[in-house]
Amino acid sequence: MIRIQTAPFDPGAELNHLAAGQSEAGALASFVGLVRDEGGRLIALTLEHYPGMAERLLAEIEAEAHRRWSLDAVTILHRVGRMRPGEAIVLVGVLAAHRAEAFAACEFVIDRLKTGAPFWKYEDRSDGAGWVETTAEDAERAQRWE
Amino acid sequence: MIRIQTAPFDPGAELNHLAAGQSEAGALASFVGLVRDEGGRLIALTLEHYPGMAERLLAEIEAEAHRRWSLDAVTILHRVGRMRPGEAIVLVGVLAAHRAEAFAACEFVIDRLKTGAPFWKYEDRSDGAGWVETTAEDAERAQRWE
Amino acid sequence: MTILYFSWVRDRIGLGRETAAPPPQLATLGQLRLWLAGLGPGHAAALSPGLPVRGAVNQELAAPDHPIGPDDEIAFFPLFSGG
Amino acid sequence: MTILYFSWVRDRIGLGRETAAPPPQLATLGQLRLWLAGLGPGHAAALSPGLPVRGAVNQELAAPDHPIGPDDEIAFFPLFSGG
Repeated sequence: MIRIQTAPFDPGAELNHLAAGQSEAGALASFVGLVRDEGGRLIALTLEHYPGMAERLLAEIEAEAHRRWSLDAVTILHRVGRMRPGEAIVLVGVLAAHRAEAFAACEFVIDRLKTGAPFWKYEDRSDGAGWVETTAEDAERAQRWE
Repeated sequence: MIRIQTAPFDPGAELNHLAAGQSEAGALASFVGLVRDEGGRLIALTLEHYPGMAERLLAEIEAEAHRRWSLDAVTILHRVGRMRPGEAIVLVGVLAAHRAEAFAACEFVIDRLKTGAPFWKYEDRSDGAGWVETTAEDAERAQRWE
Repeated sequence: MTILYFSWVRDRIGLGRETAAPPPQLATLGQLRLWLAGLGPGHAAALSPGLPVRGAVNQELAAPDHPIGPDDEIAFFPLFSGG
Repeated sequence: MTILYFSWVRDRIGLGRETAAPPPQLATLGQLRLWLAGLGPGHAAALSPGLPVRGAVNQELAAPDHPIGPDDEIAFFPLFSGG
């Protein structure tokens, strides 16, 4: 399940929903990305995306995860628009029979998503504002899966 | 936070609680272990533990995770007693500034917990009942961290 | 031809979307980018060679030698930084 | 001396807890296990040498040569299978 939305979402409720009704799955691995307050300097984070292309690239990442591992279900939820410290930006949940696949697929999806889907972060900080650059660490983590 | 309890727990609510109010943490990685129905053959799973020793060994695993990685908070929740397919057995949630630490620590805790804390699973199945043996895969995964 | 801009590419150009009628001899995404960069100072600040800008044709990431046509949806944007 | 049993060790013995007064010359966890295994068929089926049983002294995992005393809490159980 892929969803991009402006409204805040409830990560726990989304994960419970993912876990419900899949009685063969023993393992749910998940990642939630939260807005950090950067030592109190971050006022707001704005996520921009390319509508259409973003949904399609997330669906491709999800499909690739299903090709690489045996998974029962995957949820990718990405919020866009302006958000405050502590709010959830992104959620990746992977349900599988066993935890090795669930963890690997969850890391794969978030690593790919960070550098492989058309989203851009803009920080509004008390010490300035600007677009966030892709980090070297994110680029390296994405390359692990090539 | 370590908790062992007989009552069912709500994984999503526990993760939301972990994420709340830690404004420096950008990454929440989690694992939820669910009772598999084993193709409809599992009637119930019963988890037994050694009270006192179980809490202490979970606390040691949590402390070791904090020594190995820079983490904001860790939640380990283990249910004991009789449970049905689909219910949550265990939850590990790790909150950290960045996802590499959060994922590594989450995998570490669940791998250690599976073979390093005094819990035992008993399966009541339509095709028989018995105590569950430690799997070779669990033993191997735990050894990765030695 | 519809052209979309995102993130600081859009900020520098001052537009998120424009319709352009480039000369018909422009056959590739890279040629289009160069032509757009010449439209004015905002376009130059966003799209000049050397700036870390990627392009898409019909919502697929595309290399500079990717062919383009008048009915394509083209987009230019920086490296992604989502999640 | 309090002795606790868990999982199939308890099932085979038929008790989760017992108080034992082993002969004072029993000085280690391994010696205690052997002595307990001789108490009857259930104890033998649970604790005989070769069975995959581990022990703890005062809630710490302990090797067979670990010393024991009359005030210790001893436990025997199979390999863990939680999570």
